[in-house]
Amino acid sequence: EGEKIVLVSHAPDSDSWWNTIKNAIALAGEQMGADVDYRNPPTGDLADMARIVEQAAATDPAGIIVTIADFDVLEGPITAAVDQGIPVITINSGTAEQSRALGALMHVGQPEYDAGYGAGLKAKAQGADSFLCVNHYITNPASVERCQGFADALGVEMGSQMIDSGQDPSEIQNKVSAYLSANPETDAILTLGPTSAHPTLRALDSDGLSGEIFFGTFDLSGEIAEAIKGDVIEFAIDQQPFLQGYLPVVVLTNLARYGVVPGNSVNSGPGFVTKDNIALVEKYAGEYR
Amino acid sequence: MTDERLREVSRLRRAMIRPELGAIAGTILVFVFFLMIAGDSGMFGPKGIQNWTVVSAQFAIIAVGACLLMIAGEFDLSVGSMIGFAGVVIAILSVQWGWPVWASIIVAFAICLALGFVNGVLVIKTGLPSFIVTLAFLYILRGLTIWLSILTTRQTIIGGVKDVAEGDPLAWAFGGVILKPVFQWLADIGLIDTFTRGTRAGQPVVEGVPMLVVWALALIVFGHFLLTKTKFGNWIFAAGGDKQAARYVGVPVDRVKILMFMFTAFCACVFATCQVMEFGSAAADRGLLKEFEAIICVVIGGALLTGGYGSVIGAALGALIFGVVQQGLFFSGAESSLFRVFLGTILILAVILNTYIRRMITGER
Amino acid sequence: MTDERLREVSRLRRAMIRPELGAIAGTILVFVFFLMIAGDSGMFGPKGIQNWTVVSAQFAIIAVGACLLMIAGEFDLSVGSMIGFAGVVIAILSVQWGWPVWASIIVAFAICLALGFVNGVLVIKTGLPSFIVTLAFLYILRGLTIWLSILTTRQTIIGGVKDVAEGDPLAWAFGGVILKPVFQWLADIGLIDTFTRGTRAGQPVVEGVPMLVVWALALIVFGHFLLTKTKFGNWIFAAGGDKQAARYVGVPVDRVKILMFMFTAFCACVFATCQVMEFGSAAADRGLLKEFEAIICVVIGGALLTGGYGSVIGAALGALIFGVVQQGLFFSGAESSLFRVFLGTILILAVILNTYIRRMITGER
Amino acid sequence: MSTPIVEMKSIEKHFGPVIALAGVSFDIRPGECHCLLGDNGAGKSTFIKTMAGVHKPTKGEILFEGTPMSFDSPRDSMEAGIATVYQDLAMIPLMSVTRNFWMGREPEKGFAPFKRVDFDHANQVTMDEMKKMGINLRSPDQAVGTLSGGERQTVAIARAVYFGAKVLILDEPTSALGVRQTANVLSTIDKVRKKGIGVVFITHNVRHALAVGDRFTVLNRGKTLGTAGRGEITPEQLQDLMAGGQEMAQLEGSLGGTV
Amino acid sequence: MSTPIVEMKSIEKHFGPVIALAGVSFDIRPGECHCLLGDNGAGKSTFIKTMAGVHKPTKGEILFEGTPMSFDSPRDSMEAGIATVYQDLAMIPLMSVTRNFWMGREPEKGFAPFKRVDFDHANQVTMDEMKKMGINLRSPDQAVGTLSGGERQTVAIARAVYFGAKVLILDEPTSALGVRQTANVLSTIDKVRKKGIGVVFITHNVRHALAVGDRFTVLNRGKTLGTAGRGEITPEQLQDLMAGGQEMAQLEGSLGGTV
Ligand SMILES: Nc1ncnc2c1ncn2[C@@H]1O[C@H](COP(=O)(O)OP(=O)(O)OP(=O)(O)O)[C@@H](O)[C@H]1O
Ligand SMILES: Nc1ncnc2c1ncn2[C@@H]1O[C@H](COP(=O)(O)OP(=O)(O)OP(=O)(O)O)[C@@H](O)[C@H]1O
Ligand SMILES: [Mg+2]
Ligand SMILES: [Mg+2]
Repeated sequence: EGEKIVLVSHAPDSDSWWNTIKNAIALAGEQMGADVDYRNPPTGDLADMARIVEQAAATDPAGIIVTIADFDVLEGPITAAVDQGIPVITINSGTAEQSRALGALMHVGQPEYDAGYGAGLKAKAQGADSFLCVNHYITNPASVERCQGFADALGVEMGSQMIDSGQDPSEIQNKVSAYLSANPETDAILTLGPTSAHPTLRALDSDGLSGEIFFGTFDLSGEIAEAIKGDVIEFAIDQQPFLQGYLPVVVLTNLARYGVVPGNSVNSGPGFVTKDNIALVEKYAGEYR
Repeated sequence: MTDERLREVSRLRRAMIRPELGAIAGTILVFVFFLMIAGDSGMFGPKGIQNWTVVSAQFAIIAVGACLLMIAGEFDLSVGSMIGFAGVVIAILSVQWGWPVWASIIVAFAICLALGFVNGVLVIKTGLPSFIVTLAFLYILRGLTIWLSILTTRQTIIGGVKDVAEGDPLAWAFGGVILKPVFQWLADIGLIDTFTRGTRAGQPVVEGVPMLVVWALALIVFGHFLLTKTKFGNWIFAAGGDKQAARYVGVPVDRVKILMFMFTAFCACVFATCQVMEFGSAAADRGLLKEFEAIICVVIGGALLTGGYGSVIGAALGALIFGVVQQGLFFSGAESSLFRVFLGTILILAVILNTYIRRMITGER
Repeated sequence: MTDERLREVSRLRRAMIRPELGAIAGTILVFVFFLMIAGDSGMFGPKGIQNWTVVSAQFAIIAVGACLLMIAGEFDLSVGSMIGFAGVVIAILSVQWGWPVWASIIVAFAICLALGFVNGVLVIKTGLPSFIVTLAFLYILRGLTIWLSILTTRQTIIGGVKDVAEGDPLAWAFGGVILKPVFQWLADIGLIDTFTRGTRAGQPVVEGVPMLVVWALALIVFGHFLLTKTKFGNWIFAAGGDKQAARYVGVPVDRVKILMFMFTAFCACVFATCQVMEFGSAAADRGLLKEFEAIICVVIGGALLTGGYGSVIGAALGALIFGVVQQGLFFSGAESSLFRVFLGTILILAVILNTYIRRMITGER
Repeated sequence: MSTPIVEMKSIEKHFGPVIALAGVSFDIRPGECHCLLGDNGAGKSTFIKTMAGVHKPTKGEILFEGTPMSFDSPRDSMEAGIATVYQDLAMIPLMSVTRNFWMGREPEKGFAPFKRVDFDHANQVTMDEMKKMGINLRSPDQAVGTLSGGERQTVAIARAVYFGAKVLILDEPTSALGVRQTANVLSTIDKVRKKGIGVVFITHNVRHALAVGDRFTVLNRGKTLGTAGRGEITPEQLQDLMAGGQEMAQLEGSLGGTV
Repeated sequence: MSTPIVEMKSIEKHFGPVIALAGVSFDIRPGECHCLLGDNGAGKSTFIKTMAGVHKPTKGEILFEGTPMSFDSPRDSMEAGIATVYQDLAMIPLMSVTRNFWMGREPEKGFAPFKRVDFDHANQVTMDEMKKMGINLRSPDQAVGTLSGGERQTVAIARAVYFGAKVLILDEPTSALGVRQTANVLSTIDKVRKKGIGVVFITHNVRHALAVGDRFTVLNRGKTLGTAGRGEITPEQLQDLMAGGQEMAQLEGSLGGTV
C-alpha cells in the first residue's frame, strides 16, 4: 500500500494532451492504492527532464514511468535508475527496442514516426500526393518525426510543407489559410494535436474548404470528434494515452506487491478514430481519451 | 538661440521628422517587397488582405497598450500570461460554472484591470523596475492559469464557449464580423470574389469586418487622440521622459503610470476575449511570448524603450509590418523556420532607422 | 560632511549591508524551509544533494555571465537561443560533418564569442538598448538553430555525440565527473551510501564531482575576483553606473561592454557544451527561456537591473536558491504548475528585500 | 509687517542616518525677497524641497497663511500657490519647450470627453514669455534637450513667473547663467516682488543676494545661524556667516572682500 | 612668452543643423590661467569638450606642444596630459568616493594575471586629498550619490589636481560652490598655475575670472570676440563683452558695476 511511483514526461506544463495521462494515473493510483506523482520540465526542455529523472531516482521510488523523448539525453539517467534497482517502464514516444536497450521492463506507447507514416498511408490511399503539416511545437523533435513519417508515406520530399505555426490560434488559422491560398493544389493536411487542429478547422471553414481536403490529426478533443462526425476530419490518431498512464501504474504496483510483470511491450497506438468508432470515444474525449 | 547659427533645414525634411517615419518607410518597403515576390499568390486579393489584416489587428490591440505604457516609461512582460489567464477565467466561469457569458467577460475585465493595478502599484510603491515586477507576474499568472484550468476541468484547453455564447448580449462585441450586408453587396456587384468550390460556393470570400479589426481601430484612434491631443497625453510623455521632473511640476506621475498599466491589461483582456469568442475555447498556453511581440511592434513603430517618446500610429504600423511579414512569408512559400530570422533582422533595421530619425529631431550627434 | 550630522549606525548593521545580503538571507530561508517540508524525501541525501547542486551549477554558469554584463549596464536576452545554437553547431560539426569533437567545440566557442562581439558592437555603435538588440538575436539565433538542424538532419534533434566524443582530448573537460577515487574512498569508509541493489550495487551513489559543477565554481571565482579586486572590475561598475561619466574620465567603456557581451556568450557556450557532452545530443529547443532564468538569478542575488551595482557571489546564491526551489518542489511533491507561482513570488520578495538593503547603503529614502 | 505667507517652524529632516535639517525656522512675507544662504551641503535645497512638498519633514510644522498645512506632493503646494524652480531643473529633455512650459497646467479647449490641449494658445504664450526673458526661441516645438543649460534655466523661471503664485522659490537660479541672463533674473525677482509675491532666493553669491534681498537667512550644517534684515548686515559679515566663520583662503584680498 | 601647450586653430563644430562653434582659436601656455568667458550657449562647453577629446571638431586643427593631434577619446587627451572637470560632473553616484577618485587609473599591486587594485593605498590618498580641499569625508567607502553638489564638485577637482597634468580644464567649477569652497578652488587654481600647469577656467563670474586669470577670451555665439591680457581690460569692459554688448537690465547700479 502507498507505493511511491513517479511519472516523468517531456511535455511542457501547458500541453493539454498530457491531462489524459494525468487523469489516468490519478485513477490508477486511486484504484491500486499507490501514490503516483507526475513530473515534467515546465518549458519542455529535455535536459531539464533528465535532471528530473535523476531526481526521481534520488527519492528511491517503487517505480519510474518515463517517456523516451530523446534516447541520447535520457540514456544516462534512465540506466542509472535501472542500475540503482528501480523498476522503470517507458511510455509514449520511443520504441520498444530503445526501451529494452535502456533496461526498462516494458514500453507502452506509439512510435511517432510510425504513427505519422500510418497516417500518410491512409492519405495516400485517398489519392493524396501533396500535403501540409501544421507543426505548432516545431522545437520539439517528436513533432518533426510525425511530419516526416507522413511525408515518407506519401513519397514526397518534406520541405516547406511543414509550417512552423506557433501556438496562437488566430495566427495558426491565418497561416494555414495563407499557405492554402499560396499552394491551392494541397490535398492533405496533418495537424499534430488540438492546438493546431482547431484553428485549422476554422481556416478550412472560412475558406469554404471543409471536407474538400483530406484532413488527419493527432489526438482527440471535443471539436475534433465533432469534425470527424461532420466528415471534415478523416481520422484522429489515437494513441490511447489513458493506457500509457494506467497500465504502467498497475504493472509497477503489482510488481512491487506480488513480483508479477508482463513479458512484453504494449503498443497503445496508433489507433485510428474515424466516423465509425467515434461514438464510443467521444464521451470522454480530452479527459480519458 | 537665434537663427543665424542654424543651417538651412528643408521644409520637407522637417515635416518628415516624426517618430513614426521609420515605421512609415518600413511599411512601404514591406508592401513593395511582398507585392514583388508574392503579388500573385493571393496575398493581395480580398481574402489575402483579410488574412494579414486580422493578424496585424491582433498585434495592434496589444501594441497600443504596450505603446502608451512604454511612453510612460514602463513595460509589461506579463501581457502574454494575462492573455492566457483572462481567457481561462472567461471559459471557466461561463462553461464550467455556467455563468452568463456577459458576466464572465465583465469579471475577466475586472480581474485584468485589478492585476494591472497591482502591477502598477508594485512598480510605483517599491520603486522596482517594471521589468522585474512584470517578469514575476509572467510566471505567477502562467502558473495560476495552468493550475486553475487543470483544477477545474482536468484539461488545459477549455472548449464549448461558442455554444454558451449564442445570443449573449455582450459576446457579439468580441467575436464575429460586422458589415456583412455590405460585403454581400460588394460581392454581388462583383467587387469581391465569391467562393467557387467547397461548402461556401457563392458566398463572398470575405464575410465582413471582424470585430477584432474594429477593436484594433478603435483602440488606435483612442490611443492616438489621448496621447497627442489631451493633457493626459502630455503627462504620459512627461512621466516617461523624466519622472522626477514631472513630479516636481505637479504631474501626478504615479496615477499616470498605474492607469497605463491598467490600460495595457485592458488591451490584453480585449485580445483574450476576442480570441475566446472567436475560437470558442481558451487554453493555458495562449499568449505565449506575446509580450515580446507587443514590445517589438512598439519599438519598430519608433518608441523609445526608455520612455518619453513614441507614437501610437507608429506602433500600429509596427503591428502591420509584423503581421504582413509573418503572413507574407507564408504566401511566398519561404521556409517557415526562417521567419524568426527575418523578424529579428527587421527589428534591428527598424530600430537603427528610428534612432537615426530621433537623433535628427533632438539634434544630438 | 562631518560626523556630528550622522546618527549612530551599529557596526553589525554596517557589516551586513552588502549587495548579497538579501541572497544570503534567502538561501538560509530556502534551506530551512525545505529541510522542514522535504527533509526525509532524499533531497538531502548524497544523491539528492548532487541533483540540486548540478541544477544550481547550471544556473550559476549563465548567471555569472549575466551578472557581470548587468553590472556593466546591459543585458542579453539571446543567452537561451545561443545555448541552443552552440549545441547544434557542435553536434552538426562532430556528428554530421565528422569533425573531431575538440575542433567542433573550439569552433562553437569561436562562433559564440563572435556573436557576443556582434551583440556588443551593435549595442555600442548604434546606441540602441541591449534589450532590443539581443531580443532580435533571440529570434534570429533560434530561427537559425531550427533551420540549420532541419536542413542538415531533417530533425530538430541531433544525437550521437557521445559516441564520437569517446576519448576526445577536450570533451572530458565538459562532460563526466572528476574526483572519482575520492568518492569511492568516501563510500568505502561509509561516508556516502552505496547502491544496495541493481547492477551497481556496491558503488557509491555519487560517482564524483560533475565537470558542470567544476565549471560553475571556476566561473564564480573568476567573476568575483575580476569584479571586486581588479581595475577592470572597477571599470565594469563604472560602465554600468554612468557610461558618460566613465568615458569622460578615460574608462574604455565600449571595450568593457563588448568584452562583457563576449563573456556572457562564453558562459552560454560552456553551458551548451556541458549539456551536449553530458547528454550526447543537441536539440533546437535547448535553452528556452534560460535568459530570463539567468536574469532572475542575478536579480535575486542583489544586482541592479539598471547596472552599476551587484555581486557575483550574490548571483551564485541566486542560482542556488533557484535550483533548490525548483528541485525542492519536486522532492516535496508540490503541484508542478505551482512552481512558476512560487518562482514569481520569490522573485518579487527578493527584489523588495534587495531594494531595501540598497537604500540603506546609499542612504536614499 | 504683514503676516507671513508661509511659516516653517523647527523643521527637521533625516535621510536614513543622515540628518540634513536639524530644526530650521523660516518665514516669507508678501512682497519681500528672502535670501537663503549657506555653505554647500548646509541643507538649503532640502529645506525648500520640504516647503515645496517634495519631501515630508521628519519633524516640525508648516503654516500656510496661518493655518497648519501638510503637503503630500508638489502638486499640493503648487495648488496652494508655491511655485518652485529647482536646482536640478524640472525639465523633460525630449519634450518641446511648449509642452514643458505648460506641463501640469495645460490649457484646454473643447468639451468634456473630447477636451484637447489648446496648442496654438500655448505656443503663443510660450514664445512671448521667453522673449520677455530675453530668449528668442527658434520654434516652440524645439526639444528642451537641445537648449543650453542657461536657456533651460530661463524656461524654468519664465514658467514659474508666468503661472504667478503667492510664493516663488528659486534654488540657485543664477549659478549657471551668463552675465546678461543673471541681470535679467535679478530684475525679474525685483519685478515679481513688487507685485506682492514673496520670493525665496537661494544663492552662493553675496552680491546677488545683496542686490535684491530684503532679509537674509544663513544655514549652516542643517541649522539656522540667524536672520538679518537689509542694512542690518555688511557684505563682509554676511560672507563670513556663509563660510561658517571658518578661515578663508588667502585670495580674498584680490577679490575685493567678497567672493 | 613660452610656446603654448595646446593650440586650437579655427575650430568649428556642428551638431546636425546647429552650428555650435563657428571658428574659434585659442591657446594655453604653461603656468597661466586662461579664462574662457561668454554668454549662455556661447559654445564654451562645446569648445573645451573638443579640446578634451569628447567631441571631434567638424573643422579646424589642434596642436599639442606644436604637433597636430587628433583626440579620438577622452582617454587620448588624458594620456597626452589634459585633465578636465566637466560642467556635468563625471561622477558615478552608486560608487564609492575612492573608486570614483581613481576611476580609470586605479593603482595596482601583485603580479601579472593576479594584479589587484591597491585599495588601502587608494583610500589613504583619497582621504588626504579631500582633506586638503577642505572636505572631511565620513569614510572613503561612502557612495558619491550621497554627497551634496558642492562636495561632488570638490571630489572632481581634487581628482584632476592630484593626477597632475600639463593642462587642467575647469568648466564652471565654482558655479555650484559655497563661499568657502569657491575661495578654495580659486586658491587651488593659483597653486596649480604656479606649478607650471596651464589652467583653462570657464566662468560666468567676472570677479572670479579677474581674481585668477592671466588672459581672458570671450566667446559669443560660437565666435571669439577677442583675447585680452591681465590689466589690458577693465571689469566693466569685460562684463560688457560677456553680455555680448547688449543692453543690460537696470539693476546694474545696485550691483556696483559688475554682476
Ligand atoms: N536624498 C538624500 N539622501 C541622503 N542624504 C541626502 C539626500 N539629499 C540630501 N542629502 C544630504 O543632506 C545634506 C544637505 O543637502 P542639500 O542638497 O540640501 O545641500 P545644499 O545646501 O542645497 O547644498 P548646495 O549648495 O551644494 O546645493 C547633504 O549633506 C546631503 O549629502
Ligand atoms: N549635443 C548637442 N546637440 C545639439 N546641439 C548642441 C549640443 N551640445 C550643445 N549644443 C548647442 O550648442 C550651443 C553651445 O552649447 P554649450 O553647451 O557649448 O554652451 P555654453 O557656452 O557651455 O553655455 P553655458 O554657459 O550655458 O554652459 C548651444 O546652443 C547648444 O544648444
Ligand atoms: Mg542645493
Ligand atoms: Mg557650459
